Amino acid sequence: MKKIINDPTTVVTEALKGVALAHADLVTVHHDPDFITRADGPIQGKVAIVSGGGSGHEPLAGGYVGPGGLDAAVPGAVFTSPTPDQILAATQAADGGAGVVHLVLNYTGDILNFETAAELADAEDINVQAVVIDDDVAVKDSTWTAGRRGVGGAIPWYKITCAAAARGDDLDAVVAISKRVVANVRTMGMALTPCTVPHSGEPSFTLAEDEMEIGIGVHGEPGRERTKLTSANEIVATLLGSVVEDLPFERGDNTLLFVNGMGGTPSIELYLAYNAAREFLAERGIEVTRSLVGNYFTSLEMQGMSISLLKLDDELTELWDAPINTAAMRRGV
Amino acid sequence: MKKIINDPTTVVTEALKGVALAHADLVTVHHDPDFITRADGPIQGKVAIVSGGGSGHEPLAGGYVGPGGLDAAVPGAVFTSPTPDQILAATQAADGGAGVVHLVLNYTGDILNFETAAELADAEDINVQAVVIDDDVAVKDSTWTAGRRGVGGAIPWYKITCAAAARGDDLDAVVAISKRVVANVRTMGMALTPCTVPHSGEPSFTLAEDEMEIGIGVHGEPGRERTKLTSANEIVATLLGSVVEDLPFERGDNTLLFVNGMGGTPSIELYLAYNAAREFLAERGIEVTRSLVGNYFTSLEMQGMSISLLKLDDELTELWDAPINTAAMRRGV
Amino acid sequence: MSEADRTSCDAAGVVAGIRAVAATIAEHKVELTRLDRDIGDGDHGENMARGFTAVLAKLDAGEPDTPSAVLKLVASTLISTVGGAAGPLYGTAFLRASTAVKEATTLDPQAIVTALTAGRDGVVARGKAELEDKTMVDALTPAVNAARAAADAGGDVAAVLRAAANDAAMGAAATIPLQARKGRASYLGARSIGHQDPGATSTAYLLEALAAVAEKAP
Amino acid sequence: MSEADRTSCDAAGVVAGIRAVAATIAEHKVELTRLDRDIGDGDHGENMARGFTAVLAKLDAGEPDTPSAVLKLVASTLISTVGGAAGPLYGTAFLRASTAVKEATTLDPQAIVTALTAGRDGVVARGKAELEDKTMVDALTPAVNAARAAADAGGDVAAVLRAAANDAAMGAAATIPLQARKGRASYLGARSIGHQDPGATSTAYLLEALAAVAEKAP
Ligand SMILES: Nc1ncnc2c1ncn2[C@@H]1O[C@H](COP(=O)(O)OP(=O)(O)O)[C@@H](O)[C@H]1O
Ligand SMILES: Nc1ncnc2c1ncn2[C@@H]1O[C@H](COP(=O)(O)OP(=O)(O)O)[C@@H](O)[C@H]1O
Ligand SMILES: [Mg+2]
Ligand SMILES: [Mg+2]
Ligand SMILES: [Mg+2]
Ligand SMILES: [Mg+2]
Repeated sequence: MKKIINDPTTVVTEALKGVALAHADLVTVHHDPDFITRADGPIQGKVAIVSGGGSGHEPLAGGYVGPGGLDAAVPGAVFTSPTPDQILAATQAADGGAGVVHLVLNYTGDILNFETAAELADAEDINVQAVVIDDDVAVKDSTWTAGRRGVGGAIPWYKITCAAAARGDDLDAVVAISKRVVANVRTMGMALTPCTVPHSGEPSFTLAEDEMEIGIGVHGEPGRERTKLTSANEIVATLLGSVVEDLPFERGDNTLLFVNGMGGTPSIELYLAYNAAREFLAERGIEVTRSLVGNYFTSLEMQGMSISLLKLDDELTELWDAPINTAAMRRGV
Repeated sequence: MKKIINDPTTVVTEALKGVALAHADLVTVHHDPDFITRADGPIQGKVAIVSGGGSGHEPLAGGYVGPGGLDAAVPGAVFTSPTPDQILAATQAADGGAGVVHLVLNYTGDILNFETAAELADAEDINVQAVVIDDDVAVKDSTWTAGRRGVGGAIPWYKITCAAAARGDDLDAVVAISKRVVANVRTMGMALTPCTVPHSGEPSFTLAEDEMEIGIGVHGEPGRERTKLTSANEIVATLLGSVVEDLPFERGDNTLLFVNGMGGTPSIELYLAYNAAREFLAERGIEVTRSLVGNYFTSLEMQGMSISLLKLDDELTELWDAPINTAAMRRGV
Repeated sequence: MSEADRTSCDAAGVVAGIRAVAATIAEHKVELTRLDRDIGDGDHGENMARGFTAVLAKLDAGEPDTPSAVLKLVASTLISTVGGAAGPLYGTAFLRASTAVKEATTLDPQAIVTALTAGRDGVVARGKAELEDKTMVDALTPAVNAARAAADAGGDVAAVLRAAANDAAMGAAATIPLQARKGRASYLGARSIGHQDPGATSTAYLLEALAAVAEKAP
Repeated sequence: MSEADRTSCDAAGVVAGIRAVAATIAEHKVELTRLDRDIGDGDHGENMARGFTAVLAKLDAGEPDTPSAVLKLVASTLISTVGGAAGPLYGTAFLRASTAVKEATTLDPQAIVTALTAGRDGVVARGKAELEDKTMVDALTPAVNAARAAADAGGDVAAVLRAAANDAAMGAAATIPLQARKGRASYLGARSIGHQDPGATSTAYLLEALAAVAEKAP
C-alpha cells in the first residue's frame, strides 16, 4: 500500500484537520463527533441541506459545504457510512429553523444510519426529510437487491438541491426539486485499477494489465462485469449506452453531461472521454447544454471514471448555474 | 499501460476537443497549430500572458486560461515542449497591443522553443518579454546543470502575474511582479508511483512497493534520491525542510502554502499532508496566510505531491485574491 | 457470582461474554475484512473491531449492573462508532435484546432465548432481509431456533448458547452458495455466489465467543 | 545524377539521405525513447519520429531542387513538429547547414564538412553545451573533426560521411560514463552516469544513415 499517510487509523481525522486549516473561510470542522458545517452557518430561515457518507470519496461531501452548497457534511470512516450521532449533531448545527433535508446516497448503511439520525432529530423537534439518490444503472433495481447505488449523479443533485434552498424555497419545495433531479439523472462507472482502503492495506480487487471492470461502484466493490480493456470510444459507448437507454434519454433532450474521475484518472483522459461522450450523444440528437469534467466523486486513488447524464429543464438549468462558493465547486461568487 | 484513450498518437488532440466542448464559455481551442485562447480575447490594451509546455500536466496550462488568468496556453505533445510556430500563433492571437509576457518553465526545450517564438514575434512587431520560473529546490542550481526546473510554483506565479496584467499594469510592471514571484517561491516534490507516457507505453521508472522517489520532477524524470517510503510527516519534513532552508523562509514570514497532487493522489492524502505541513511551519513560526490544495500541476496519473511555499507581501496577497474565472481556478466571479 | 454459570447469567457474566466477543472480533478482524472485500467494500472487520474496542473502553470506565444495561451500553456504543450497515443492525439487535430483558437481574436460558429472538427481530425490522438473502440473518435465525429448542429441552445457559453458536456457524457457511439480495453484496448479482457473508460470519464468531465463555463458567 | 555519388551530392542525393535518416529514426524510435526514459522524460524517439515523419510528408509533396533548400525544409519541419530540446537544436543544425551551403547545387566533400560544422556550431550556439556535457554535441563534434580529417585527406563523400558516422557512434558511446550537465538529464546529477545520451545516439544514427546511403551510391 503506497499512501502519503501517517497511520491508517487517523487518516480521516488528519485530513479533516487539513480541511479546517485550508478552508477556514468556508467551513468549520467539528470533532467528536466529526462533521463539517458552513463557517457562516446556520442560516436562519433557510432550509438546511445535510449530506455525508463514507470518507475516501473526496471532495464528497465536505468539499461541497458553503454558500450555495451544503450546510453540513458528515464524513464516516473510509468507505463506511457515518453514525447517527454524527448525523444528528450535523443536523442540529445546520438547522436554521426551516427544516433540514438529508441527502442520502442509497447504500444500506447510509440509509440505516440516516434513518436513525432522522428519528433522533425528530425527537428534538427538527423537521427532517430525507431524499435518496439511486442513479447507478449498473445495478439492477429490483426487490431482490438493495436497489441501485447513489453514485456520480449526486454532484449535480447536491448543486441543484442546495441552490433551491439558497433561493429560499421551503422544505417541501426543496424536496420536490431534489426528487426531480433523482428522477432525471443516471450514471454508470468503470475502473482500470482498484483502490486500497488504508486500514485494510489490500486492493479492493485485482485486475490484470489488460482488464477493466465495468459497472464499478464508488467503494471499490467489484463491478458488473470484467472485460478486456478497450478503447475510450468503446468504453464511453458501453457506459452511456446503458445510461441513455435506462431513463431513456431522447433526441432533443437538453442534458448536463458529467464525466467524473475516480480519483486517480488524469484529466487529460477525462476530457478525451468527454469528447467521445459528446460524439456519442450528438449522433443520437441529445443536446449537451451544461458540462462538468473532473474528479468530483472519487474512490481514493482508483483509476477510472463514471459518466452521468441529467435531463435538464429551465428551472434545473437555472439552479445549476446559480452561485456556489465551496472548496470543490465555485462559480458566480 | 492502462489508460482511457483511443490511440496514443491522438490523445492530446482528442483531449483538446473535449476541452473546447466542455469550456466553450471560457476558451477557444485552435488546431494546426494547437493553442488555446480566452473566448473573449484578445483584450485590447491589456498586457497578454502566454504560457505553455508539454501536455500531461493538466490542468496546466489550458485550465488557467480565462479572465484573470492566461490569455493563451500552448500545449505540446505529452511531456514535450510546444514548437515555436504554436507559440507564435498563440502570441499573435493573445496580443492586445500592450505587449505579451511569455511565462516559461525552465526546461531546455521550453526555453529554446519560446526563445525562437519570441524572435519570430519580434519580427512581427509584437513586444514579447519572457519570465522564467525555476523553483525546484531538488535540483542543484549551478553552471553545471540546466538549472532548476520550473515546477509547482508556476501555479501561484500564473495567478499573480495574470492578476497584475488584469488590473492594468504595463508590460514592465507585469514582468517585475512576475519576477518577484519567481524570487519568492520554492518547491520540492516526491512520487509514490511513476507515470506512463501514452506513446511510450512504459512507466517512466519503477519503484518497489516500499520505495518512493524524492525530488521528482513533473515529467516522470527520476528524482534526487530513492528512499524507503516513510510517514507523511517525514515526507513533509524532507520536502519542506529543503524548501524553507533554500530561500530561506523565516519566522514571521507570511506565506502561501500549496500542496499539489501529481495527478493520481487522492485529495484525502493531500489534505493530510497539508495538515502536516501546517504543523511543520507552525513550529518554525512561519505564518500561512493563503493556501491551495489539489491536483493543479500534474504528471499524468503519477501518485505523489509537491509542496510549494511563496513568501507573500501585501501586494502579492492582493493579486492572489483577485478574481479569476478559468476551468481550473475560479474565485470572485 | 461474577461469571456466567450453567443456569443463569448476571451482569458480570454478560460483561465477560462481551469482552470475549471483543477479543474474538479483534482476532478475526482481518478475515472479516477480507470476506467483505470479496463481495462488499472491505471494511466489515475494521468496523466491528472499531465498535468493540469502543465497547471495551466503555466497560473499563464502569460496568453497568444489570444484563439489560450492559446490552444497552453495547448497543449505543456500536451505533455511535461502527457506521456502515453493521452498526445500526448490530446496534438495533443489542438494543432490542436489552429492552426484552429489561427487568431481569440474571438471565436464565429462556431469557437468553428471548434476548436473541428480540435481537434477530430487530435486525429483520431494520434491514428487511429474509432468510437466504445472504446476510447476518442467515446466521441469526438458525441460532435463535436452535437456542429455543435447546432451552425447551431443558438446556442450561451454556447449552443454549452452544446450540446457537453451532447453528450460526452452519448458517454462515450456508451463505456461501447463496446470491446476495440485500446489502452491498447484492450489487454483484450472481458474482456474490461462492463467498461467505461477512456479517453472518461475525454473528457466528460473536455467538461462539459467548458460548465458550458460558462453557468455561464454573 | 539523382543519388549521392562518391565525389559530390546533389539535391536528390540529400533527399535520399534524409529519407534514409527518417527510416533509421523510425526503426530506432523505441530504443531512443527507452534511453530517454532512463535519464530524461522518455520522449526523444517519439519526438524525432514525429519530426521525420512530417519531413517525409513534406518531401512527398515536392522535393526542393538544391541541397540547401532540402536542408531548410528539414529544419523548418523539425522546428515546427518536434518540440522539446531536440526540435530547436536539430532544427537549428539543419538551418545553419542550409545557410552554409546556400549557393551550392551539389555538395562536395568540403561542402559537407562546412555543412556539418555549421550545424554543430548552431547546436552549440543555441544549447550552450560543451564537450562532455553528455549531449548530442558529444557525437557532433567528433563527427565534424573526423569528417574534416577525411576530407583533408582527399576522401570522397562516402568516406567523409563514414568517418563522421563512425566517430559520432564512438562519441555517443563515450557519453555513457559522463555526468550530464545540460538538458533534462542534468537534473539527475551523478545518477545520469552509466547511461548513453539519447540525443547523441540519434545523432549517430542520423550520420550512419547518411553514410550508408553515400556508400551505396554508384
Ligand atoms: N439489509 C440487511 N439486513 C441484514 N443484514 C445486512 C443487511 N445489509 C447488510 N447486512 C449485513 O451487513 C454486512 C456488511 O457490514 P459492513 O461491511 O460493516 O457494512 P457496509 O456494507 O455498509 O460496508 C453484510 O455482510 C450483511 O451480513
Ligand atoms: N543544451 C543542450 N545542448 C545540446 N544538446 C542538448 C541540450 N539539452 C538537451 N540536449 C539533447 O537533447 C536530448 C533530449 O532531447 P528530447 O528528449 O527530444 O527533448 P527533451 O529533453 O525536451 O525531452 C538530450 O539527450 C541531449 O542530447
Ligand atoms: Mg462500508
Ligand atoms: Mg520532453
Ligand atoms: Mg463493508
Ligand atoms: Mg526527452
